[in-house]
Amino acid sequence: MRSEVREALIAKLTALADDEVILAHRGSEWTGHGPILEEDIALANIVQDELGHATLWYGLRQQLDGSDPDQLAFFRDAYGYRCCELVELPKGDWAFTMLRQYLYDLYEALWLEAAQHSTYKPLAEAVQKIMREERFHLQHTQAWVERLGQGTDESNRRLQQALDMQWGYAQQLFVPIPGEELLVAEGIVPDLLPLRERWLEHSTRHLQNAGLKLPINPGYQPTSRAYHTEHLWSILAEMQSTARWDAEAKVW
Amino acid sequence: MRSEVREALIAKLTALADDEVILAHRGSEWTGHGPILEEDIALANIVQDELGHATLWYGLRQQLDGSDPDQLAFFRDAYGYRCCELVELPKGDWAFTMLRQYLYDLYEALWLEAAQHSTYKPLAEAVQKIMREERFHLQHTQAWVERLGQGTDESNRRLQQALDMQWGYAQQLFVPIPGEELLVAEGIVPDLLPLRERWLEHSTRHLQNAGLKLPINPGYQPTSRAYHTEHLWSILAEMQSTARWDAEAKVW
Amino acid sequence: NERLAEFEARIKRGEKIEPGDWMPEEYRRQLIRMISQHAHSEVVGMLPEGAWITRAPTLKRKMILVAKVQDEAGHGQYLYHAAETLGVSREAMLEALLAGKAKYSSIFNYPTLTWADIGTIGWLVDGAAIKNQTMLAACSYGPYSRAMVRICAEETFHHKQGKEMVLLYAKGTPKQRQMAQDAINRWWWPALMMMGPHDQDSPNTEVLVRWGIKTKTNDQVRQEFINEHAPEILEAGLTLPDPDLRYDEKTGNWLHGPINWDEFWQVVNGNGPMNKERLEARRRAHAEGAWVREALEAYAAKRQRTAVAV
Amino acid sequence: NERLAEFEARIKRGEKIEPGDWMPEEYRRQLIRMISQHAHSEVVGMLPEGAWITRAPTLKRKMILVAKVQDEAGHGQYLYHAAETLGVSREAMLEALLAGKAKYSSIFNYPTLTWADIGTIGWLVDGAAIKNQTMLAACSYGPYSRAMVRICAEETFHHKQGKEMVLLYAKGTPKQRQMAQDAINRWWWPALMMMGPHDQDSPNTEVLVRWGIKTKTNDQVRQEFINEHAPEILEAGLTLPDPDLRYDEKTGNWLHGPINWDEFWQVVNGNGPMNKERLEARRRAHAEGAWVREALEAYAAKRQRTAVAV
Repeated sequence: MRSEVREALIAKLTALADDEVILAHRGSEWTGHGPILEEDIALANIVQDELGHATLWYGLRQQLDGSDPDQLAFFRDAYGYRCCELVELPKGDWAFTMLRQYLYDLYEALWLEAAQHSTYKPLAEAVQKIMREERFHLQHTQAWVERLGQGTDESNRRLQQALDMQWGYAQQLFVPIPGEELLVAEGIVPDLLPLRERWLEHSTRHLQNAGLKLPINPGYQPTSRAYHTEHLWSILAEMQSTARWDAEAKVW
Repeated sequence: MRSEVREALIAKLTALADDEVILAHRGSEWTGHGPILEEDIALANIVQDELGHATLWYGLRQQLDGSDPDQLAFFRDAYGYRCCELVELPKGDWAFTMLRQYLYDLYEALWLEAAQHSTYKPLAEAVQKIMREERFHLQHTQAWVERLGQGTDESNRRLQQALDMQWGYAQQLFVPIPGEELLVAEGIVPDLLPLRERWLEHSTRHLQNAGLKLPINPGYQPTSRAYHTEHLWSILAEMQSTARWDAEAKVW
Repeated sequence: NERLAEFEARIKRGEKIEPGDWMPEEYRRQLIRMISQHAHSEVVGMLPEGAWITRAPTLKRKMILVAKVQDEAGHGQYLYHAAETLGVSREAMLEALLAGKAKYSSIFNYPTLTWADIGTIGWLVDGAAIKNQTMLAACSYGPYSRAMVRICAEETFHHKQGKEMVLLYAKGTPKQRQMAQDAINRWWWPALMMMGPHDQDSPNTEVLVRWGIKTKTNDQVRQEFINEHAPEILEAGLTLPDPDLRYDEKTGNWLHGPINWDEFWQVVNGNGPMNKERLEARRRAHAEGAWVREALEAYAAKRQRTAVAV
Repeated sequence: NERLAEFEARIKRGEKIEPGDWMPEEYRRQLIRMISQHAHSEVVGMLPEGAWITRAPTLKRKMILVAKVQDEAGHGQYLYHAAETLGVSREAMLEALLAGKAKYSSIFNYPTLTWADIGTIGWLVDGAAIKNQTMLAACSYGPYSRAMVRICAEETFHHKQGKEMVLLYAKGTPKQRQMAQDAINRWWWPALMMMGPHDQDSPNTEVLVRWGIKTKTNDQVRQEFINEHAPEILEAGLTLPDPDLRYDEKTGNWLHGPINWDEFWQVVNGNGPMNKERLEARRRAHAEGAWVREALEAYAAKRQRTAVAV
């Protein structure tokens, strides 16, 4: 692999993993506080899968540059993280959580579907492993969007409010990272542009069916993963507090 | 000063300072989110004074053992902190915040009044400096307790709920630290027992006048400052995140 | 009473009582009390551990902890189902919990102060729970017995993971060792109290044993727990906060010093460090989830109307 | 129009217009717009900085930051008072803000990502504000002019503190330098945009200058700001994110490259990084404070009744 391609792949894997780590963090803030016991279980499932995906992506990066996944997750600061801003937003209410999860899951499911044909074998294999999980997540969160959108006026209002807030942020999922065009050219990762069209089509239809108002003025649309929201610093302070408390520790 | 007395005094000053640092932290979480602009200003005043007091107490400790106040505040972990649990409880709503501040201010005002006769001159002088401030705080939070208690059913209910939660925790303010009896014997700090009686008398009268129900089953009453609530770890993770981000930094 | 005699005979023969079967009201009452308490314990028990998911020090530990807390939610589910077979609804049980009328295991009224508490809870608290649950797996009420078998299998896994963590930290860095020791110090006595009062102070035990709900007494279960855990902890190079603890050659038992029952009753009666916060957290979750549950109902009703119309 | 002529003559003579005096409706309208925007900016401006109080790295910095944010709240207060002298209530102004109808300075729609942002905001944002406010201190409306004099004195203090911080970090550890440079990179252009569009794109300027509300144009104020800050930043060993920036010997001005006005208008029109969050934060604070304000009113009403009864 040419070194520019390798660098770009490392960066892409990091971005994929970072998204999952931070989204899992937000999801795990619900543990024990969900609206129904069954949903504590379902969300815990999703969180575990996301952590599993992060481990896979970091693991693929490790094969390329030997970096340790836990070092990446627990000893990088906000300057180093490459998550998108959508996943950093505070957990909000249940509508906010389910909608974000839905918008993200739809993107991930489409991305994985396209990425299973990756010319980079380790990536294609990893995708095979997790595609089914992602389809389950999507089913679950898609159903929630419908239920809340068509439930009561209150639940519809909350979901619409969440959508108004998140729509612009969600567009960042389709902003390529610097050098991504190299990976696309080599068939290593799918082109985000056609995925975006499919995502827009699916999500718009589903959201409208659920009784939500679209199109939405997206407002702010983040364009670089080098920038973050005001929340990331505090997320990392909390998330990394145990690991950093005893940096001498070799194993945990 | 005998070394046991010196040790006890160091511990006492640390406890005094730690209370102020953590309470100031909780207070500062309101910045920009208060119910009225005027109260953002008033609470900012209180927070500044508390930070000032903390600096004074740590400063007195520094005279005794040379320890750096910022090291104590920003590089000690939950094992080392000696704040009481009351100040660690999450900020809650405005009733919770004002009530905690009132219960604490009343204790502090009484303590300072008694401590102005300390036989340890640096302490007596420090007390002189801050007594007036504390009287202002007390006036302010006392007035809020009355307004909320006598305001609407809703505000009374919230204040009562806060009281039910805090009453037991507040009792810890009057639990002497190990070795405190030595300091009392030497006239360095006031005996907490008679202060507690006055505090109970004042607070009970004022709270009842405000329309609150007392006595209250105190529930859990923390007895040792070596133990904390589940919140302290996260408070410190957040509070110390910048200082610890670059531990090489000599000045900030 | 013929039916009672037949009922007690069935239990004596080792038969399981099943939901449709006749049973004395007191048997039903005791079971509902125990199973719902047990279910509530699983649900409230999610809180102290759940709080550390966001702070777990590695990705693997984080995943393990999420899975563990998820298992607890699952246990809550089975147990509510088991209790429902006795004619009480989950809503009624939850209401009793939120109203502060139903109990849950007092152990969850202690705070989790550091990451090592997670390992320690797995080792000691789940360890104590397993002793109790293994005993209950033999209980005479079929649905409870089967729930216990399933739960025990998972708890055994948690117990192993917790033990592994604490042993790792016990031979880790000085800070890790300090963290582990501190956690053991704080959780040891509460773990011993989990089995409940001494036999002579446990008025329910006799009838529970007679009806095969319990097959061992509190003190028996407690002794089993100590015999297993005390030597392992000491062998790991950690100490236990009981100066009177000693091995008794004659009986082969590890004998403990006096338990602070005053603390136990304080916590049982609502005055433990976290009683208020735990209940408050459950109440908040319930209140904040109300609009979600309403939306679900409204949605289901609409779907039904549509289905009927079609 | 005789009154208008007399009004304009007064302004020409350098007299201040005071609340009771006659003034053209447009003068009143422009002032209300400007002063309320200014007041809202102070109030919204508390949020980006306030978020770092809990994370300040020393006790002293924490105190300084609390004091600074408190000053901003105070400025909001004076300014609402000044606007009220023109016949608009604070409630109406706040309502307009929360409804998304009133503007506030776009600079507060950028996030504060690290601690160095605090120093940088003090140096650049307050620096830019001071240039503007010093100009406004000479404005023809008495209450606004006096508020500006008072505010400027405090802002100057904040400006000095901010500069001191950034200079300290610029010669600090590598991480501190990185933090400072990153903050300068992010805040430089938004600070330049604070003075508003170029003169030719600023339709209000002409009338505002004629009526002595503004005494300088946007570009003039911007140039003053750059002339002061650019050399100081460069001298500190930091760079500026403007490859075209250069000193012009002839005019003695530091000339800047093209400003991204598209970004400016995006942010003004609600599409900046923090527009939604800022407004949401204000709305939440207002909504969550509603019961407090109701309690205050109820209490005051009760007291009044009691006073009357006595």
